[in-house]
Amino acid sequence: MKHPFAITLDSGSSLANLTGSWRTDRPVYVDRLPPCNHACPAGENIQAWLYHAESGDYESAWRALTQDNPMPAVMGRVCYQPCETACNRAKVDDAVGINSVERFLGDEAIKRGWRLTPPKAETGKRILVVGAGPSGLSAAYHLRRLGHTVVIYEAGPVAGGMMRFGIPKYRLPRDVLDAEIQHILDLGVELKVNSKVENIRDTMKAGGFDAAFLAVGAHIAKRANIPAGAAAKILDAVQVLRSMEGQEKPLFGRRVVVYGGGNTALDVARTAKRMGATEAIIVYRRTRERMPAHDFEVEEALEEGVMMRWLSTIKRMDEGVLTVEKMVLDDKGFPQPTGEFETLEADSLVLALGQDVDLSLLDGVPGLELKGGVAQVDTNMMTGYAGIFAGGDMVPSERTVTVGIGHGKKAARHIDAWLRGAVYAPPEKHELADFDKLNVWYYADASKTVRPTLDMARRKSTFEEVQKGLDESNALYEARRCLSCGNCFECDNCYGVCPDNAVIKLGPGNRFQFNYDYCKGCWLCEAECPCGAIKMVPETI
Amino acid sequence: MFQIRIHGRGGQGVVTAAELLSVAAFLEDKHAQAFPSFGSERMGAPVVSFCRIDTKEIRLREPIVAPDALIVQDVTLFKAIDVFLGLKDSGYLLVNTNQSFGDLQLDPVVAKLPAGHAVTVPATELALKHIGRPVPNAALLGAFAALTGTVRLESVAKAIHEAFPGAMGNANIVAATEAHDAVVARVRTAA
Amino acid sequence: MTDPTATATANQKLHFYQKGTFTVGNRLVPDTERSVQASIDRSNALTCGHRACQGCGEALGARYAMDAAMRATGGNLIAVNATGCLEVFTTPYPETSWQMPWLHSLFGNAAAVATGVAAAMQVKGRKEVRTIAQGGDGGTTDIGFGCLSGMFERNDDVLYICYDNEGYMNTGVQRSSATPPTARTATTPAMGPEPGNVFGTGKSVPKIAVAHGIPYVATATVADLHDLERKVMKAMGIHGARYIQIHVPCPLGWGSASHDTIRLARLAVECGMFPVFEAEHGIVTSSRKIRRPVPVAEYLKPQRRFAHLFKDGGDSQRLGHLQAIADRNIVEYKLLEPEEEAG
Amino acid sequence: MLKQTEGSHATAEAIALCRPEVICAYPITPQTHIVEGLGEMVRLGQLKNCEFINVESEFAALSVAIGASAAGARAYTATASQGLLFMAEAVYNASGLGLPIVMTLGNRAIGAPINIWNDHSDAMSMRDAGWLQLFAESNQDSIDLHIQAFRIAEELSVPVMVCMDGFLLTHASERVDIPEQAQVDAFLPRYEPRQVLDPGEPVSIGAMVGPDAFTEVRFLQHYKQTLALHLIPELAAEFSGRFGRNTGGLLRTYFADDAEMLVVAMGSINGTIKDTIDEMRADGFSIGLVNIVSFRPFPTEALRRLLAGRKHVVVVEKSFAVGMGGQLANNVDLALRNTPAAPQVHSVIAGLGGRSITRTSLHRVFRRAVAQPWEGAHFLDLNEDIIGKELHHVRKVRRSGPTAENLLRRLDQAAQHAAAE
Repeated sequence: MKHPFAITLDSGSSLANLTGSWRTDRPVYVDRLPPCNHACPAGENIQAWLYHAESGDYESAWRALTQDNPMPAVMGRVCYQPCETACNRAKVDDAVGINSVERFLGDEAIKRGWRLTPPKAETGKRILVVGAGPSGLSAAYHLRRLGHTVVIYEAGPVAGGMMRFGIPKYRLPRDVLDAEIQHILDLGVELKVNSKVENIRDTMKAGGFDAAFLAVGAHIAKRANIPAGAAAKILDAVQVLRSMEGQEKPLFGRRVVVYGGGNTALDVARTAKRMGATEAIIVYRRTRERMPAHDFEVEEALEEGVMMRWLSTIKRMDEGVLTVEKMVLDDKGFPQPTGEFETLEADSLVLALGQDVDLSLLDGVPGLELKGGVAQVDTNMMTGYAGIFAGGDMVPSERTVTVGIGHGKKAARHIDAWLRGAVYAPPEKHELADFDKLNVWYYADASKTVRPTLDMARRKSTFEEVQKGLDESNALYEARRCLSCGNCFECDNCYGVCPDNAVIKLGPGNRFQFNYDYCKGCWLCEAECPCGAIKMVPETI
Repeated sequence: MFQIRIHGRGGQGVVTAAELLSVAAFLEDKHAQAFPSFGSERMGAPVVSFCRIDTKEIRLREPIVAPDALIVQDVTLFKAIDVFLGLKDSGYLLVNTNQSFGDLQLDPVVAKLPAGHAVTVPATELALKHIGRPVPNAALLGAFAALTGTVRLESVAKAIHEAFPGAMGNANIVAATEAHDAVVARVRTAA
Repeated sequence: MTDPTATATANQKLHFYQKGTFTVGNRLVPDTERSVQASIDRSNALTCGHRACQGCGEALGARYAMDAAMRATGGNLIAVNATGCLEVFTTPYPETSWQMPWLHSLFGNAAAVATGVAAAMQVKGRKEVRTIAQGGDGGTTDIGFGCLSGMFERNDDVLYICYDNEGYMNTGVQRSSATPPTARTATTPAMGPEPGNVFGTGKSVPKIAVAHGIPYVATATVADLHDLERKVMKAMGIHGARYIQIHVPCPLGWGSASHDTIRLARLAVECGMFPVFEAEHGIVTSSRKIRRPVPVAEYLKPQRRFAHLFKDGGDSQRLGHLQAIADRNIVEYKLLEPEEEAG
Repeated sequence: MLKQTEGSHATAEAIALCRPEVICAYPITPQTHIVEGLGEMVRLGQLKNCEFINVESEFAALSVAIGASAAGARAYTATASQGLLFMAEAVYNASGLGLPIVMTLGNRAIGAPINIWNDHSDAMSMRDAGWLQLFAESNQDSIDLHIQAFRIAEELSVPVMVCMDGFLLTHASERVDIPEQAQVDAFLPRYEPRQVLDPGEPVSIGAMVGPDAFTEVRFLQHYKQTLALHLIPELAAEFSGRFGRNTGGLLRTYFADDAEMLVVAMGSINGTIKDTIDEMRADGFSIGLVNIVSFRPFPTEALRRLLAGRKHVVVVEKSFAVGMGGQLANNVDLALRNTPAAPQVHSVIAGLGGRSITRTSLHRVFRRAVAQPWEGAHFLDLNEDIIGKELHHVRKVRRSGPTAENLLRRLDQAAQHAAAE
């Protein structure tokens, strides 16, 4: 006997006692869907690229990001950030500044000359993309990465679509847009500008295309029937913003009234201010709360001196003067006329009441369904005509750059599958990582970084970008604010808090494993997992 | 076997006296046993210590009930306890005092003892003179050596020196020597 | 890839580690700066197969503390354990869960036995081997208190760690001098006009330890691993008598869910009932500030030992009294004052 | 080296020669001088490589020794009386863990009533605690037994208590032979622990042992003590060879060969008994002595061999189990269990709380054992007059107050009465 009997015991001999038999619930590691990813119309795996950004590995972050979205520098400026709206962190302090990190990564890529990853092999398939807006560019990018030959037909003189012709420069500098379009073209995507497709089937046939993705956008301004005097100057928003890109700038006069409540209305009003208008007034029939425009844009517009006239409709326009009727909201929130009229001085009226799609290229395509001025597609983004897919503003959806980019990606995957005679099956979505699945104690207190903005004098007089980007240190800070909802970020909490040492750490990148020989099923790991990546399931007895 | 009982009060070095005596005997190659009247007495309380001296191993551990010699360090004890209990008829009596046995009304006790077996010695006075403190035990041991011859003065001096090397010991040795010499003179006179 | 040195510099500038400030690990900092518990090479001084209840705070606290001390000493560590839950659930013959030299003697003598071990190491010329004594609150604040105080006042080279679960849990949940007022235990039943433990009793052994003027005293909880490890490591860097009291919730004794162990330890601090502080040489030097203040009720409510306080509309008077105790702690230990800037 | 010195100091010197590495000191009369002496030696650098720790209680003293011993250091402490009781839990623990601690017990009575004087109640209170208990007859014995104690303890990995009578030995100055360091070093090798706390080879010492193994643990503990029954005489023989002094091993005899009456006793009383025996033998009384050196383990076999065939055995002991009788007498009875023609055993309780045991009383009781044998225990020199009065008083007055105080008052009255006469 090595030691005195019974009173002296050999080190660690309790390993023979398998306490796992005590367990009635077993912990399992799970991956849950982070709300940001869930909310992203472009289907970005936001948390994944933030993970790389957190460690300062911005190129990996950018590469992860561009798996889904080839235009982070653009998106980092123009996206309305549904991810941040959904962000669980908003319930702790402020949402993570995902958008600003995204922009930082995009800008960083441009600055450092990072190139998108080219395809590994060519498929020999030819795809026609109609329209070089966000959807078209996105589809072209994804299709190219899958090895297909892609040709974009763009009706306009330059690529960009609404990103160029609908979004003012002060929100999206054109060099940024150009650089990211170039990233895509650099992959070998062919762009034909000034090439309006009149008939899709003819163009496909002529070009020997195996499939087509249509994303022609919505460029036709909606008109309102406003009685007007002869000298009344009435413009439409599409026309105004488009002309900002050309040589002949629009002439507004000193007092400009913009009619409408969307982002386009704000863009026009703010553009008018920059063009020298002393007054830019937005007339909207409902209240601020009910404006479709994003609040931060309203805020910025107000800061710049744009005025708002709520609960008003324009009844007629004469030279230099508008007649406006006051409205009230009914029980259901709809505006109702009051019969009270006022006049408003205005040198010009810009109508920003929405846009329609020019669907003429689809004339005569069999099986195609058009409804409400847009093309109908199935869940695979395919029109009623096999091989013709469509997306962006020309299909039923929210009309944003982000949605467009998402459509492009989604369509590309379906086109790719269709070409192979298969159906693309998206991976099953994980359970959502709700706020209540988190243990937010473990996250340090850190409110959102406020992005610097341009000084007011220059905002009102120039088209310099209003919102500045983050520098490296605050981008890193912002990235690190991510809670990693639903996905293990190897914080070692489970490994640390297990009173029974029943968690095996597998090393960096390999996460953990439960040692069910000893796990007593106390739930502590589940309770103390910050990000909700552990789930307890009953043992089958 | 020669048995000595020492009476005194706490703080007067009663126990030390017995020990020094035993060491003196040891130095003369005798067997000796010194022990206190084991108590928790504090300063000033009556205390007793014992010393046995023999030429062979001493096994006996009972208190000394029939002493061959009594050393009384403090005459005030006579009123408090029966100091003389068990003293052998052939025994010795050594009392620390400036007074005479007559003054102390001890003549009847002394009378029972053989002539020259009882002496007084002003040990405290000698201690104050030489040591500066009223610790009479060394002087009494010098006197004891002279009175009984059980141990020699040199042995007493050596025992004191071993226990208290240095000036303190030397002063005690001087006191012991003076007491010794005084007793020698007294006994010689008496004889 | 970006320039790695640039990243490192940025990281240095940026001390904010969202996911690493409070969690056990943090992939963003170098291994050497991570918690001991995050390490794949932690010693697991208290290993698998022990018989502690599910969600045992003491098992957790003991491993945290010992692993930290093992790292601090390079494994040159001996532990002395008082009788109690920790001893019983780790070393029933024929198996021990300890992977370090460990000695159990008695209930009330761990501090003294540790003094002996430390003395032996000193005399054997093995000064690199350090000694820890550990026990529950019963073994520390009650029966072991004499030995503990003796060890303190001699300034023996021992770190004593008290795992405070506020009662005699091993023997079936009886009151100790660390049991808080109103808590139900087997000897302070929730019966009569003033159910549970009475007000005005008990003692703060950390304060008493401070009064000994020993080099280091600290309190900690299993809810703040970084703080706990830092204190244990700091203590191991000091020679002389040291004391750390670690608050370890006990699901059995407190009547709480096993998954609430850490949450309760956290709430105890956040509500002010368990002040976490440090003292050196008789002077309190720092306290851990409350991050998210909560009323004591939030801490008490998940524990069945306090259930009587919430019955029939609630015992607002005694809850108020408990809140007052917490409030006093908050003032005394400056728990809500801003952190002093590190000098 | 021969020396005339106090027993405590002689013992301290002997312990220092054993090179203890950790000494735990807590004052309690009458052992205090021993640890004081050791403390001085450590301070003066005479005892090197030794941690001298002033602890806060006896419980801590033995606890510190337990820690030190388990960590591989040679550990020593000393105590007495209430101190031993206060450390009782640790006493059992040290033996249960098999830690070779050596402890001096300056034997003293146990209160209440509080009493600082000598008897063996303290040692007897821990007789079943698993320690070896060796009793010194003289201060020379104390020296010699302590040196052997460390060797025995460490060879068997069991703690040893060396009992020396308080005051009678601890405070008695007598001639002793202090061995040379080299001699002791040759007899007592470095401590090689059987189990040790070592980071290099971690073990858990002090496990909880349930019904499945507890009996075996106890049996093994008991087995160690049976080994000690052989080891103690062997080492005593070796010691005798090296040092020229015989401590007797388990027991020592005096005129035991032919005696019709054998007295059995432990500790310093053996000296007075020997003188008594000399006197009685001179009177033609056939009497001898068995001095029990090792009370634990109890030398049952050796004692049986010695006592068988005698007419009378008188056990003189300084302790008794209230309501039962003398522990030593009981153990002697046990040794004689099932012995054909067993001698008559007479139990004498003597010297309680420091009462002097005189030859006169011993003469009387030994003779009485033959002439007027008694049943049960005989209390030597019991003041029967006082007992009678107190018993009468207790019977008469229901709430009579503490007996001890009443007895003291009666003694006082008796003394005054005597003085008046």
